[in-house]
Amino acid sequence: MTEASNYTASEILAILASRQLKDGQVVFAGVGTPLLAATLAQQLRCPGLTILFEGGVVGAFVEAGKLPPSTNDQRCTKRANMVLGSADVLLLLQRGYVDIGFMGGAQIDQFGNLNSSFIGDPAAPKTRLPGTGGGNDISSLTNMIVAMKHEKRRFVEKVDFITSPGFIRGGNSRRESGLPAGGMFRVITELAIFGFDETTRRMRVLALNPGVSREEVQDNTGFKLEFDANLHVTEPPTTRELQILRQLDPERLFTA
Amino acid sequence: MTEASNYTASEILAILASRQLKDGQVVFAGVGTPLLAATLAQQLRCPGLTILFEGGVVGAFVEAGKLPPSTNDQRCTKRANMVLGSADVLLLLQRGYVDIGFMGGAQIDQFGNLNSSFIGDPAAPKTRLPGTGGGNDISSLTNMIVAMKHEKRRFVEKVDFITSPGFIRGGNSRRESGLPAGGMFRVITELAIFGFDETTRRMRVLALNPGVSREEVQDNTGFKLEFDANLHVTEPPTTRELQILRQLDPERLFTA
Amino acid sequence: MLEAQLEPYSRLRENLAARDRSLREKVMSLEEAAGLVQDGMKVGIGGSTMSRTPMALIWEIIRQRRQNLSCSRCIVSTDGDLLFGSGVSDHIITSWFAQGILWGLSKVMRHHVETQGKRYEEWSHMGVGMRLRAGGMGVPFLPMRAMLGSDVMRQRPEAKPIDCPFTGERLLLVPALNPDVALIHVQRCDAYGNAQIDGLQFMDIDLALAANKVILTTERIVSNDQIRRHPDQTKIAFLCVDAVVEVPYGAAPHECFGIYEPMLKHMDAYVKQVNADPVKGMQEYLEKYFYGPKNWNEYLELIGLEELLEASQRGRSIYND
Amino acid sequence: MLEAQLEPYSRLRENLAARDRSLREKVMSLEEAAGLVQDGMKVGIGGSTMSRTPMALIWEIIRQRRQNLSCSRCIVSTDGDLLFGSGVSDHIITSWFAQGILWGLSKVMRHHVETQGKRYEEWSHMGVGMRLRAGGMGVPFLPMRAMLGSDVMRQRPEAKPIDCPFTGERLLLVPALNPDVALIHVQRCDAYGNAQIDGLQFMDIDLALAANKVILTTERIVSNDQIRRHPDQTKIAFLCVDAVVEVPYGAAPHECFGIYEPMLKHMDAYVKQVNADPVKGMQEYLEKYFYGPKNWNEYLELIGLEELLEASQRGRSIYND
Repeated sequence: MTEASNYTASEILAILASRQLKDGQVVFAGVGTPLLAATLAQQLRCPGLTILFEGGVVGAFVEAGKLPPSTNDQRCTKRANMVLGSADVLLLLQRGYVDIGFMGGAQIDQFGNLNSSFIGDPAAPKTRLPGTGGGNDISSLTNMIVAMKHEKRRFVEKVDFITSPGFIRGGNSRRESGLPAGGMFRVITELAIFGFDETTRRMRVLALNPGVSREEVQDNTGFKLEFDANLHVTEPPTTRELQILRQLDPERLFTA
Repeated sequence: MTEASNYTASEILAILASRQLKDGQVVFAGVGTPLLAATLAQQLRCPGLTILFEGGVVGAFVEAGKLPPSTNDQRCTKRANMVLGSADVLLLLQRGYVDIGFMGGAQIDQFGNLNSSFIGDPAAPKTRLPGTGGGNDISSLTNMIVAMKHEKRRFVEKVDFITSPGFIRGGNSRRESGLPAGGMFRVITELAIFGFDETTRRMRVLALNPGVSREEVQDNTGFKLEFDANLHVTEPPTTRELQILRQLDPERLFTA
Repeated sequence: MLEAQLEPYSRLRENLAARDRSLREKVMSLEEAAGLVQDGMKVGIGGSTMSRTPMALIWEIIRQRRQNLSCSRCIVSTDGDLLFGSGVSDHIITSWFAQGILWGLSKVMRHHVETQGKRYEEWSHMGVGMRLRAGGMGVPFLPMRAMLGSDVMRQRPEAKPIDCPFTGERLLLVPALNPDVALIHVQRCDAYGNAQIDGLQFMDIDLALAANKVILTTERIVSNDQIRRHPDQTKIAFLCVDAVVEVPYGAAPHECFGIYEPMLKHMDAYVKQVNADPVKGMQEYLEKYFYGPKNWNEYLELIGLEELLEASQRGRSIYND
Repeated sequence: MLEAQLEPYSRLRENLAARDRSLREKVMSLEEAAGLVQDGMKVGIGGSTMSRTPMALIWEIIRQRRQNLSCSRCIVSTDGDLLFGSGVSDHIITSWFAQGILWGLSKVMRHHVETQGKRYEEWSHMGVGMRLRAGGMGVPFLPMRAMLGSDVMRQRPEAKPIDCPFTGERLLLVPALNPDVALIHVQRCDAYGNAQIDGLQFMDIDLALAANKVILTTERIVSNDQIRRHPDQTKIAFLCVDAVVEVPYGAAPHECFGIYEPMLKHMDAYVKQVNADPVKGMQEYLEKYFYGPKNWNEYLELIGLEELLEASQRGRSIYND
């Protein structure tokens, strides 16, 4: 594989996120980077990847250059295997048909809880964000991969509001809250790849992106990070990955 | 209208039952006499009668000479307005979309409870009958018309087993059992038409079929009957009713 | 709050018993149909995000200056902006509320929620779905396994966490949602209201069953014969429907599966204008596109023939091989 | 009994996680597919009464002399006779059990239930439906408003009447039914198991979602391309399906919507024979039609070409104007 040298932060985010998926998995993907990354994986390495969308799509094959503006648009359904009601596609998560939920995030904390509802006090918010959509359902019911921008204000010790539950307060608190299945699996940013400690359920750095230092990751994070004993550096994007990604999103809707 | 003079017990049963329906009603009909009677009403007097079948049919128009062998056969769907899942058509009853449930019966008691499950002690039955089908659901959730053969062993003081609830033990016992809606409205037999007392909820004779005496009805009934103060004699079948009925069932599947 | 939300079964049954559910023609004008929506009603909106939004009905309701509507929809897009911005609604129940992923946050929603005291009542997407499904089934609640442990649940005392009486597992019971009236846009239906829906159905089938009244707009009215040739393609039964209005491009500038995609030029311009000034920008938009036109076709003319044709070309392409 | 019926959520999830849900070909022979059904399993049967009965699978399971199957189906017809009469099943969960309305009581069912200790476990039709729907939704129960007050409920301690925590109304909670394996016959599907179902769906969609394994028989296998041209016509998704078998006339002598109606001459003769002597009549029927033939086509030959053609003519007539 030839290494690519020129890529945007959004591009490496999409490429590294796509590498987390395995052929044969069933993936519930949100719009934007997750949809793009899942489609990239499907075209590049995982022909048997099953992609589900919240609008009610099972087994999607999104066309290059025709990215849907949301997962509720007809473009999501072109040459899909099945279209069904949107409550019903969410029930597939509840029944257990889905291996991975794959979402973006606005704000995350050390236990992988996501906030997309309120900045500031929810009773008198500084900013009312758009809300959960299917995010709460997906993160409650399956294993999660989150792809998001890495900024200090987005990586906080405790989110202002738990919209989509990660490990809640760590330890067994997720299970004790009535969520016996799933949980945060990976967080991918333009700086690093994160997992979660098996016991404490705190976020830890598994790998650094090419050219990124431990300090840079910590400086951009609002809580104290742990680094995995086997910390390594991720392989950079290949020219092939970048080429297909750019074919998928020629208008740079999601990779500007 | 010309009065017909020659008809079988099944025929007068179907004709009198069909007269109970009103144009514009939504009727959930069982196979056999109910299906036949509802279709007769639809063709004769009630073009806007909506017929539902347990197999999942909404707005059925059964073809003359092509009676379905059950309400789960494709014939029920020919030129229907909608076909849906069978749990979903039953849920229309629960939601309240249906005015009348229209069934046959094997055994009925003074409170209009129907038994189609066991003859004798249910723990060691003399006869295991076919069971409820949708009968329990229909009679639990809407107003009922029952068309059945009049025999002493079928009209009993207390059914061996309540498969499809009428007024349970009379009075308010139906409502107190958790069934606030519906209840037994009419019972039609080849001898008479029955209603139920508003307070006691006991069966009473509203009208005698042509040529039938009070004594004949009482003699064929296993409990003491009350007769309505306005007891009258039903108009006999007309030649027109009989003609259309015979066109519907030329093979005498249900009117032998 | 709970009592306002959950209709007792007896009232649901009475409402239904009083509706004329017979097989009858119910075609009327957009004005008449919108007139069925009364001040203060609970209004359920079909489609999702920018898809099959019953925009013509919303447009006419706003023109008729309805007030205090409590609206619900699985995912809200610019329809929510317009309902808040025009003053017809002060309460929206949904799982997601912005103009669309492409444009970030809605300044209109933010303005009305952060400073004007309007309520955006947030449930998870499945939460909205299970509430409508319960409403359509005629039961007061359904159990689900999401929202638990989150602040979304903590903000919703209307939902009850329980220990399952069978398994002891933690479950969330969400209350039925039975809108007073549902607004649904479909590709085709007959004069009685038997509707076919192509492609994504979203929660429209549950919504139609749950509501106490249903208004359909449709791209075209077809014969009952055509419907009855394929009864397994009927998605909404005539007996749930109270009004039918034929409105071509009735979801514009949003999409209608297989007929037109979203009109993104119009949407882009809209978002730029209202996010620049959620009050004045919105007022000007409403004057020009909502209050100004004499009828729906004049509104479509303002969007422009070129954009309509281009959106239609993209819309039909879903059926290209 | 309760524990045997209700699978804990953790086990449901484990079962699903272990299934290969990827987009892969899963076409196999009738023999192989029936081999997935093991002694003692809970078997969910698709279709209803005499319609879309997965008869070829039942035929092969009986030939393979499986034992102690616990079978469930919304309404049971001659399939139930054969499952009891052949000895493969000793427990049938359903709402109605005879050969068909046309023939009155089933002497076979009566014999096995009244004198042989086999169990016919009766639920209301909606009760069966809600149990499968709960199973398909991944919740341990659903609430309903029927069965209350009846002896059908009194015989089913597995269901729990409750006072609604929202309204105080009386409701019945019915436990989820998650069969170990579902047998479903469809008009067409692709090699991955994406299935289209024409006409009456019965409870097959819930059943496919509820079961821990799904075997499809199909009148014909079509390309994945054909399926993907109309994804909104897919009723069962490939990811629920574990085996696909092409078996023309796979529901014979019952009906398959739009393809053939029931083969009533064969059915009449069958009913006469087994009701005359539920033991010997059934044994002779099984010998001749089930154990005797070398393969399914030989069974069809015994039914006879004339009856197949005549049933097909009636079957297709549903599409005539």
